[in-house]
Amino acid sequence: MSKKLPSTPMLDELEKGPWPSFVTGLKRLANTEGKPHGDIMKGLLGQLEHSYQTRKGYWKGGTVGVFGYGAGVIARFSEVASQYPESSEFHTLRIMPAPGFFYDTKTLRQMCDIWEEHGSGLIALHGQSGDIMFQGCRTDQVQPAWDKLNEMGFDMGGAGAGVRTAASCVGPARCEQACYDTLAAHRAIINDFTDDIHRPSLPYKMKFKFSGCANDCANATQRADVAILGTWKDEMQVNQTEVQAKVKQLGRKEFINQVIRMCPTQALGLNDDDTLDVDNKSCVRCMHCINVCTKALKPGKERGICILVGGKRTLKVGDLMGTVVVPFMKLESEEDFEKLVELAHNMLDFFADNALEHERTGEMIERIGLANYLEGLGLALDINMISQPRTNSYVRTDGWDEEVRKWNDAKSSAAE
Amino acid sequence: MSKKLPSTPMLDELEKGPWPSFVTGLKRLANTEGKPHGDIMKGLLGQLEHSYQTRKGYWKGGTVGVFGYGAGVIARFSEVASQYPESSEFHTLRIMPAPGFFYDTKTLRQMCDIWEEHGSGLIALHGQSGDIMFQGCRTDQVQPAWDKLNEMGFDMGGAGAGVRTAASCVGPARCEQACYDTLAAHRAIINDFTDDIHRPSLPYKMKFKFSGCANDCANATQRADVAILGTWKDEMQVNQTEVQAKVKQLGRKEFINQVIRMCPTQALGLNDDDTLDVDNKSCVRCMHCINVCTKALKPGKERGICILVGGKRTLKVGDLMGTVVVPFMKLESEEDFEKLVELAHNMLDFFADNALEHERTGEMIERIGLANYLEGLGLALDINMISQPRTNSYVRTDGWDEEVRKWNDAKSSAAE
Amino acid sequence: MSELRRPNETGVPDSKQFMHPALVRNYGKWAFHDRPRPGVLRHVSDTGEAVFTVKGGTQRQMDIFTIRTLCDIADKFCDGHLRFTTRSSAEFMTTDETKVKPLIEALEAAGFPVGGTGNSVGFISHTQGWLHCDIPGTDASGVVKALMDELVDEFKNEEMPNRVKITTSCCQINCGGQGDIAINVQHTKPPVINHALVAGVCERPAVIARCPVAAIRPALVDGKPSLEVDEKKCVCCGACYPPCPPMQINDPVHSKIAVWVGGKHSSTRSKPMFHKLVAAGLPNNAPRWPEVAEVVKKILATYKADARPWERMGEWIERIGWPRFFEMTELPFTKYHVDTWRGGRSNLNASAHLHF
Amino acid sequence: MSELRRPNETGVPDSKQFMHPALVRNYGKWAFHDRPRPGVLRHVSDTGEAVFTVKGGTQRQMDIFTIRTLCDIADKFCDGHLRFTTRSSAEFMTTDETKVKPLIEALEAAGFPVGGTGNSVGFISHTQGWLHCDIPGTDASGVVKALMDELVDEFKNEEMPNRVKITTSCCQINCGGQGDIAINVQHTKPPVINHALVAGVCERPAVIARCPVAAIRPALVDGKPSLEVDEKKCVCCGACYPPCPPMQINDPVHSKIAVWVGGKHSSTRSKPMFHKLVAAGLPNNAPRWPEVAEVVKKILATYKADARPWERMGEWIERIGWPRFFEMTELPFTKYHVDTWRGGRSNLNASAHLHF
Ligand code: SRM
Ligand code: SRM
Ligand code: SRM
Ligand code: SRM
Ligand code: SF4
Ligand code: SF4
Ligand code: SF4
Ligand code: SF4
Ligand code: SF4
Ligand code: SF4
Ligand code: SF4
Ligand code: SF4
Repeated sequence: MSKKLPSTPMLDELEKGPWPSFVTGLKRLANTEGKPHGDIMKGLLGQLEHSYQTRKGYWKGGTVGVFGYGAGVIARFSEVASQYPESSEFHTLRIMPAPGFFYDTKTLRQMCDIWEEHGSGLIALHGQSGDIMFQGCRTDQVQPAWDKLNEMGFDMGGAGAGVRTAASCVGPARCEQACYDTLAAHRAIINDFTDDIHRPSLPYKMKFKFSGCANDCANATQRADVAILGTWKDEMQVNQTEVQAKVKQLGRKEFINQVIRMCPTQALGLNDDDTLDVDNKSCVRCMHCINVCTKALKPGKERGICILVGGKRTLKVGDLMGTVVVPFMKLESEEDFEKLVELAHNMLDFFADNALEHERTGEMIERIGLANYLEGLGLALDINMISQPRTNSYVRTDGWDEEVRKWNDAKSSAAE
Repeated sequence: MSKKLPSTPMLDELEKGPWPSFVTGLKRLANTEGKPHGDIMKGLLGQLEHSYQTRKGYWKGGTVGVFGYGAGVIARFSEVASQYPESSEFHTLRIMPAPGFFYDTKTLRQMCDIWEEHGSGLIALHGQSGDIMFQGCRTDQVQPAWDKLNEMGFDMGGAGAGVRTAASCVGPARCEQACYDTLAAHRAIINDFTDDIHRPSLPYKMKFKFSGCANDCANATQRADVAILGTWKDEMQVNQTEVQAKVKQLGRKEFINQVIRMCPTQALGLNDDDTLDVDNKSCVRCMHCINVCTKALKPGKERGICILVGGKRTLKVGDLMGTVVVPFMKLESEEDFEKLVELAHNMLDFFADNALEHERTGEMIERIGLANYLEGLGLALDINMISQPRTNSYVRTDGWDEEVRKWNDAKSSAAE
Repeated sequence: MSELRRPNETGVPDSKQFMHPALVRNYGKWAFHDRPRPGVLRHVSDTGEAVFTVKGGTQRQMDIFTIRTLCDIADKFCDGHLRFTTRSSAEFMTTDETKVKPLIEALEAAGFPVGGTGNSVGFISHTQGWLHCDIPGTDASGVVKALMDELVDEFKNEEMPNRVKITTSCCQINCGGQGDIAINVQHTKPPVINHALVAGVCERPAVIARCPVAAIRPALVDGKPSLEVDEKKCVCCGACYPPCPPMQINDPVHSKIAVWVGGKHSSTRSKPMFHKLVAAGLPNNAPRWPEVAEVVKKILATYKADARPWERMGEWIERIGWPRFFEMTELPFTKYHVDTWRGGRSNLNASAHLHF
Repeated sequence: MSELRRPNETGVPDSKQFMHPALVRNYGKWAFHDRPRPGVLRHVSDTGEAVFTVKGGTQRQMDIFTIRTLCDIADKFCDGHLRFTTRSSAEFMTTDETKVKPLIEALEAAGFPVGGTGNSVGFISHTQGWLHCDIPGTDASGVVKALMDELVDEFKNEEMPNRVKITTSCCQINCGGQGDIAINVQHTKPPVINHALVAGVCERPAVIARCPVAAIRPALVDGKPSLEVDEKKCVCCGACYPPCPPMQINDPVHSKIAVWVGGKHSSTRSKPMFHKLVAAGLPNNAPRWPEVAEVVKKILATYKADARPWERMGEWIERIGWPRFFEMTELPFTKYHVDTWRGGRSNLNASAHLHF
């Protein structure tokens, strides 16, 4: 009854070699009888082989959605549908996993079953933004597949000019470096933004990412409009006995090379008794020494988050890194979390009101100036926001005294 | 006969305190009877006090020169000449000293005598560009003063849109760090450019500065369009016995702090026997460790210059540092010097042909791109010219293969 | 047609319900970790309890059979729990040290290489390519598979100076982001405009606004409204293509592959860095991109041999200097490496710091 | 009138004719140096010969009597030779160690402080000011004298972490250049145009071209060609004033003094750095500028107490961080400190590196 597997000499080359082969997976799906994905995948393999042969892609976009939402399905229609009609519609459903990408096998198997029934059987774990991508769905199957996934307790991810699916590092679930609860923060923010995820109406996309420390395992700094990173304010915790053990283990010269010499701000000295001399005022919380000496060193106890805003890829202006707009904020109590969510909303509103069409937050700030952004958000100017003060005199400073007054007021009210 | 010393209550405040007072000097000149500077300086003190009282300057420019030259005299006419007629004309003659600012007292005394006769008696040693500034001359005395100074063997310095007076560090005359003969290079270049100094006809000014090493005691990097700095190519010279002595002197921890930890590229390691482990491939010839250990360390033996182009102050674009256009060039033989002078001429010609009105070399390069500048000068592209390759993909690279060929050709011809 | 169901707008579920119970127990209480062997982490909590994590590489774009196999393994060794990393590796957690070895064997028997921890080469971050995207110049899955085949030993062992994060991207938009090594499509010719289609599908002002160098102008072609590109200005970025498919930027020959190095998101030691162009003009040589693999392997081998412990790719190069990087990797250096974009002057060497 | 004399276009003379013979003898042969005491250098050559240099501070703008006094000293102790440094200090060289002490005494007796070597505060680089320039907002000689009076002990001793290079500039053109501390005029109001004069003296297109923010437009005022300034755009830089004196930028009240720190030309350790704004709005308070002196002294005292050996001002601040610099110096931080000029974004903190 069913179609023949197309000849795929080029793709077959990708079945060789030790790494798990997606081609083998596609063929496995194509070769399965009695499921819709058998035919879909035969078509898909044909079109993909055609791409390999001609070195061109053959998908075009379109609009496909689910009832009640304005985004979350990436529609794909084939430009070579006449040759490969079985995969002429090959849409992706973006579904948000639990923060930190945790699963039990029951959940995963259930997802597989749904996708076996309604889709191509191909699932990407995960997309670069953090979605589960159910890839390859006919238009008429989108709604039923979605209904079942939604019933399981999962919701649609972002696409288009709205808030996007977030990502977070494993955080306190399995990492001693986590300075705040990445998973809880992720959930608090995203679940307060479902409307902006599902009904995008911003000038352009907006991404949040959550990393528990400066190691940034969630790639937040450059890949999120709003990056929330863990840090600490007091002194790092030092176990000098473990330091001495580490010096012994590496040898003195190597310890100097790998720890003392690599600290970016020369905050570390090695005492003659092989204990560590930490200048916490110079330390920039970069994590390096802590990474090397996992047993001897730890972040301090006064922990919280810093927020960087404006990271993005390259379009129009070149890549941008996020830059600091909140150097430190506690994130422990419920009120702390509420404050964070409120701040995120202010960021979104300001972005919605002030960004130009197809302009990301970082570009907007570059255009209007950081000071105006902070003022718009009611955030206090802080010296940690700059890497250095201005290096040129091209600025009109006749409001100097007024600004000095503001600074002094802020300082004295902080001291109270 | 002569005028009364004006009352200068504000200036008098500057006679107090331990540092030598220019006001006392001005008064000394004003109080001297029988010399032209007596009256000139009374007027000058009056006008200067007026400036202090009103917080405004009262000089305007104009055109005054010497026969045969188009620049070198900075003309100053007073806007308050009616009140202070004696100093109504107060021009400055810029005269170039010997490279390195060397004098014998005979020469200096002779200069003083000339200026006593023809000028105000005020001499600045030296201007920021490196000139002897004979300050305060009536228009009719400019030519006679100049004639005598010129007869002494000194020549006029630069002003306006031409080549400017150069400056060089003391170099091999009294510094062990000098990697080339700064004084000879200074003289070779400047004396080949006298026409461009004296008859300025460039789009804007052009400055050369000469420092014998990366310490840059002549401030070349930012304050010269063409900065010539000494460096070396082979391994630095290490006297391990002196290293050990230095470790003993400072103490181990302090030696690590001041030497090992401060090397910008982590090129140094301290061996367990207190000798130094130098990774010359990582060393960037920054001079730091050599500065600290003057007896133990020295630049290598294969010495020469690197050339940075484009330094300038702030106008229009903000300050620019010079950037490398020649990473290394020997400067020993006569041919080496000729090559350097020729290169300097090419730089000038390219600048004259390509810069816009009132555009410095650095701004021009920023506008046209470094690659075009190098091509215009026939200089080979070198990786030391960049701090890092491009970080964005906005470039049309269809000439890639051709450029690769050029690079490979250059490499293989260098290897021959 | 039956009535449509309203969505439950629930957002993301709570992770704890899916987490291995030992992680829930020790949530936020971790004391330190070490790595008993490549591919295995041991996290010890303040309570003394230890959790072992075994990490297996996947192909990310997985068929349901593959996912079910992973589930079988998790059921057998990990009480039915697993997670995925931000780089699509599967992590299996257990408190029982004796299960580690059989778990590794089970994964490898099922074809999942165990590794990717510590100073290894992690799985390559993945984009869509010809499989799904509407604008790709190459295939992400194919490039990743071809490269991982070559790099599998570096995944399985921890022999690099520090973690190596590789990314691929099938167009210059670069959904893969910054990486120690980034392998991205680089177009080398301006788009060829299909004038017949412009009028129909293209919102012209939007496309014109998208161009970073203002190279696109409205034009009348054969009496119909279309666009034209100033080929002198065009930087071949392809940004006009997504909003206007008739701006055909993809080309089987002229869409090349470029390799970038030294990107980094972490603020560890150095501040985060953008990746830098090192090689371009590599052919888009499906199905196995041998020229790309060769460059990547050369860079990795050089880094491995020369960098010091804990130096990320970009940090290593900053120390040894770009001249030495190009010398050791034998890559050619061209004028295209010199930054010409806004503020590019800041990538020139404004110092007497020189590497010889 | 007598015939005019043609110049001898000789360029710069050979330095060796003026040099102390010991320098000529050991030219290029120096082995090392040290500093027996502040203000004194000892350079030893490969031949073993030692030359002692004693360094004295001057006022730069010297009357001939002062210069003759320097000559007298050079004649007495140094065989009639002396030189000036790139910072206008006078250097006296001798091979005779026994002359060092009397030489120092002679200099100090004549009013020239001895010092300025090594890790001291050197003489302040000097510009023209009201004494001679046609565009100054303040007086350079006065500011320098007032400050050196305050800093003379730091000139005479070597108690700073590293050399301190201070510069002053009497307008924003800043002929004094970059410095560890730079004290520069900063205008705070747009120029007031004297329309009556524009038509007569001003080449209008040239002035318009000079403005960095294109704030100047041609205008007709009272029927005569003049200029107008867009006060919203104007950054009060004063660049229009030299080519067009009717653009009156100088103001007794609104031309203020700003203090900048952390500039450096040397490539020693760190790459050369631009100085950074730290204080502005200081009154142009002639004749002794006490408010400026206070800020400068506070910065120096903080640097002296906190920086480590060999750290230049800018390097010290990079290590301890700007937050701590402002905290310790008690200087206020304002939105004006945040760079808004081209590429200013690169001065924002694009990392999780934080100082607390
Ligand atoms: C699916 C995914 C790649 C993947 O295989 O993982 C992806 C795929 C696309 N990205 Fe992306 N991006 C994906 C993560 C990213 C990331 C990484 C991240 O989020 O951490 C980035 C860089 C970070 C950033 O946001 O800047 C990224 C930067 C872009 C951009 C450039 C934005 C810019 O300002 O420069 C575009 C272009 C656009 O938005 O117009 C883009 C556009 C696209 C489009 C929609 C192309 C288009 O215009 O049609 C792609 C749809 C492909 C498809 O068929 O599904 N994608 N994209 C990732 C989303 C999966 C998920 O939801 O989990
Ligand atoms: C005299 C001197 C200051 C001093 O007291 O030492 C000086 C004085 C003037 N400088 Fe300067 N500059 C002097 C060294 C410098 C330096 C330092 C250097 O050369 O190392 C710089 C910074 C480096 C540079 O070249 O960029 C400097 C950057 C400027 C600029 C800004 C150029 C720019 O591109 O940003 C101008 C404005 C201009 O050229 O239009 C300028 C213009 C002026 C003018 C001509 C102002 C004017 O437009 O009328 C001043 C004449 C004052 C006078 O009455 O004598 N002066 N000027 C220095 C020259 C003395 C000498 O010949 O030895
Ligand atoms: C599992 C994972 C987080 C997650 O939620 O999924 C993770 C987990 C850990 N990371 Fe990470 N990182 C993970 C992605 C990342 C990423 C993002 C990425 O891979 O795309 C980064 C930033 C990359 C960048 O800079 O562009 C990242 C930068 C780090 C660093 C900083 C490295 C550096 O020196 O720059 C450390 C510190 C270290 O190596 O000790 C780190 C350390 C760790 C530690 C040791 C933290 C801990 O104490 O548990 C974890 C063990 C990793 C291991 O396998 O050896 N992790 N880590 C991610 C594994 C990805 C993978 O499968 O390969
Ligand atoms: C005499 C002079 C050169 C000249 O031709 O006139 C000079 C002479 C020496 N300099 Fe310098 N420097 C001189 C101006 C400079 C300048 C320019 C300036 O002052 O405007 C700089 C660059 C400033 C900058 O970065 O903006 C300069 C940056 C250095 C450095 C690098 C300091 C650093 O760590 O950044 C050294 C190395 C050191 O300190 O050992 C140095 C070292 C030296 C040594 C030790 C070199 C040697 O081995 O003889 C000399 C002894 C200086 C002393 O007095 O302790 N010299 N030196 C200049 C004295 C100026 C003065 O009177 O104060
Ligand atoms: S970002 Fe920090 S807290 Fe999060 S997983 Fe990585 S090392 Fe742990
Ligand atoms: S965390 Fe980073 S900055 Fe702080 S002491 Fe350790 S290595 Fe240095
Ligand atoms: S620049 Fe170098 S060679 Fe010249 S005086 Fe300074 S330290 Fe000596
Ligand atoms: S000269 Fe500078 S870069 Fe070279 S080893 Fe010494 S401190 Fe390091
Ligand atoms: S990198 Fe480009 S082609 Fe690849 S998925 Fe992203 S947008 Fe599509
Ligand atoms: S490819 Fe890029 S630069 Fe060229 S026209 Fe399109 S958007 Fe503009
Ligand atoms: S800084 Fe300004 S006012 Fe002072 S000398 Fe230079 S140009 Fe004249
Ligand atoms: S002061 Fe500067 S910014 Fe203002 S008008 Fe004049 S040149 Fe333009």
